[in-house]
Amino acid sequence: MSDMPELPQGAANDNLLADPGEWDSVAERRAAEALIVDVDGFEGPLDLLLTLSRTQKVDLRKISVLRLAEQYLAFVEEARKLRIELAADYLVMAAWLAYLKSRLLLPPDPEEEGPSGEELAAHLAFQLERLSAMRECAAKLMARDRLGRDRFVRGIPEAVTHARKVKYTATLLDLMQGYARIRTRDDFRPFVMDRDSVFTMEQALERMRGLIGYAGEWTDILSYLPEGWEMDPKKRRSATAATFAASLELVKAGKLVIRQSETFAPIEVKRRDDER
Amino acid sequence: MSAETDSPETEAQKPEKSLFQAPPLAEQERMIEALLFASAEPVSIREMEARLPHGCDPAEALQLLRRRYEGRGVNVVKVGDAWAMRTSADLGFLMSRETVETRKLSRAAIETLAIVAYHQPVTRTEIEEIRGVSVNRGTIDQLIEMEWIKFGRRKMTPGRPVTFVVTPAFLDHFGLESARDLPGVKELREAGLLDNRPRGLNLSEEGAETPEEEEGGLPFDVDDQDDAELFEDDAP
Amino acid sequence: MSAETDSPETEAQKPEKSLFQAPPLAEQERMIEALLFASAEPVSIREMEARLPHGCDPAEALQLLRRRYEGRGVNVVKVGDAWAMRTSADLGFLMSRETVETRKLSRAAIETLAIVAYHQPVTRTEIEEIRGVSVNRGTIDQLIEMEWIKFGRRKMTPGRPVTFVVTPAFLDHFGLESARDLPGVKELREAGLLDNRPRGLNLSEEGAETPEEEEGGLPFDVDDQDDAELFEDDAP
Repeated sequence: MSDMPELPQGAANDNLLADPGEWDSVAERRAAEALIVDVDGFEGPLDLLLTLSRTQKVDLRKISVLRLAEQYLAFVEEARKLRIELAADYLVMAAWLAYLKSRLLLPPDPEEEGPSGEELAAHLAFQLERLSAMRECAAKLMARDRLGRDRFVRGIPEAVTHARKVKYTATLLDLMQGYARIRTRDDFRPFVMDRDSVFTMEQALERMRGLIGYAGEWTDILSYLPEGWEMDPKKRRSATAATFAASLELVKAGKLVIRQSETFAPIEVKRRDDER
Repeated sequence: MSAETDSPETEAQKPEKSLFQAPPLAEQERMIEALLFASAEPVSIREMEARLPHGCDPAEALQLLRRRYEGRGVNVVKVGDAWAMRTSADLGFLMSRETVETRKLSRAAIETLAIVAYHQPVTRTEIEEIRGVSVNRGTIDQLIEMEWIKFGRRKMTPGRPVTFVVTPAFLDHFGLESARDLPGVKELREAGLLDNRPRGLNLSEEGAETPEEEEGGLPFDVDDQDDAELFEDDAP
Repeated sequence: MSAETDSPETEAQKPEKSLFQAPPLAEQERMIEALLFASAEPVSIREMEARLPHGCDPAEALQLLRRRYEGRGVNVVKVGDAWAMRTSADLGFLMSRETVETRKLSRAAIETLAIVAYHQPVTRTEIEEIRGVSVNRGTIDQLIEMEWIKFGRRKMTPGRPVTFVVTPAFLDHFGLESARDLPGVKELREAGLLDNRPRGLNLSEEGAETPEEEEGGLPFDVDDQDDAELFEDDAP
């Protein structure tokens, strides 16, 4: 309840503005001005309308929207006289209420579409009632027994400790396979490594086909070994064998001639020139 | 909250005692008593289930416990889907030392809060329509920061505006089991005051919901397009 | 259990009423209950006196309260010379949420464990030689922590390195009478348990070992003669 601020000012003006024509007494006049000067205290035109509507002292459902419109317009007129600048939305509302007033006073135009003046008025009354209801609700809400004021939480909460335990597990099968993997690794590794150091005959053929065109002179086949394969013994062995085999293939195909002067002497190849 | 099962091989194991049989109801009641007592925050049934031995029925034990604490200095209260223990409101005067000074809320904030509570899920435009003024960004922020309101689901209307709803912390703070228990909510609904327009009055097409669509609209529509944009990215 | 004669007059006793007359004892008990619940610290009798309406007898009401909570999930306990409410000690397990995850042992750990099992007692250097990669300190620690391996006797070789052996818990877990029951490589092969894929293809499988370790590894040519030599005298 204490959190609900009172309605701004206006309370004193209850009777005022009821009929602008009757603003005679200085006191009333002053009060009316107070309402205007405090216009900042209103939460917009609807709030002002709600305050004005209270002057009718009737249930909001029975309010005379026409009269309310007149009250509002009088208020704006008064503000203008006092050279008080009203925010745009107050003026927009004034324009709309002037329109509503004319709709309410003039006989309905059957040609015109959209809601009738009565419907618009009913909607405005509904909005005022709804806003008023929400205000009451807000006050009721704030007046409830509130946590930290009327009701209290546990003063020494005990935190839930969250322990996560990881349990590792393995089966005998995992163990044995793991061991087998290690112990048999050597059986397979040479094979794996051979793959790395094998120069196939296909590779050698490919390489020599590209090079034999230049082999006009006798050349040691070792010079055809791929780069980087001469140093590592395993690789050199494989590359030599592959190159030799490829040379024989090329001789067979009639592309090369091959010779070896004696056992273990360098094997030499040369392009086969038909015009030889 | 519940970080038990994060990987397929992971299995959460409950205390062994309970693997085969749930403890007796009286014992379950004790356990829930301890759980609720220890926590400053409301504890959901789901969390109780996770923490209690397998096979427990928190709902039943809770009813026992609630009855046990009726009229006591501390009560068992329901907050949304969760439960908590709170001191009895009539003893608040004893707790001057524990009193928490809540930030004084502006009138706009209080009204906005009430509108969110009574009209939820509600868009910002709807709040503005009800109050007849534009809602200050700071007002919403403040309420969100206090954890009294939060973003709800988007409305299925053009622009898919975000909505606001009240939080469990709101319910807890105001001692409400649910938003249905808001004071006077039933009367308001019956009176049609939670509707968008007066009953039996059809200002525009049927089912039009947001004020933007209202053709004979009243001049309170504060420019809304911006809002939709503003909040678009803030949704969680 | 729930048929206690607890609720006294539940009507709220406002402080004003009690200016001249202390509230009934049952009401005092409620007050102390709320105080102890909400207070952030244990509350002394003296403080209770100060906070309760004039004329109250906290000591007596406290005894009532204490008795009321006997055997409950929450108890009234003395802390120094002040009083507090605490969850019952036997329900402590509710306050710690323990989740147990079961995870498969890493490949590195399994291999290390296997080497220890087949070659025990074995030094770390020997494990590394057999695995062909350096052994992470964490792997050994993990296996020790799991109580599957433990330190054995020191080797009578230069530097007197420590050795590792498997534990009874290991034998228990794997259902072995002794480590000697483990099948040999030949038997494994006959049983079709050998993984015949080249090792290189397996590497990515379980993310067992970091590549750096593999690369920085030892040469792979440890053969069985060495083992025989090394292990000769140390068989358990």
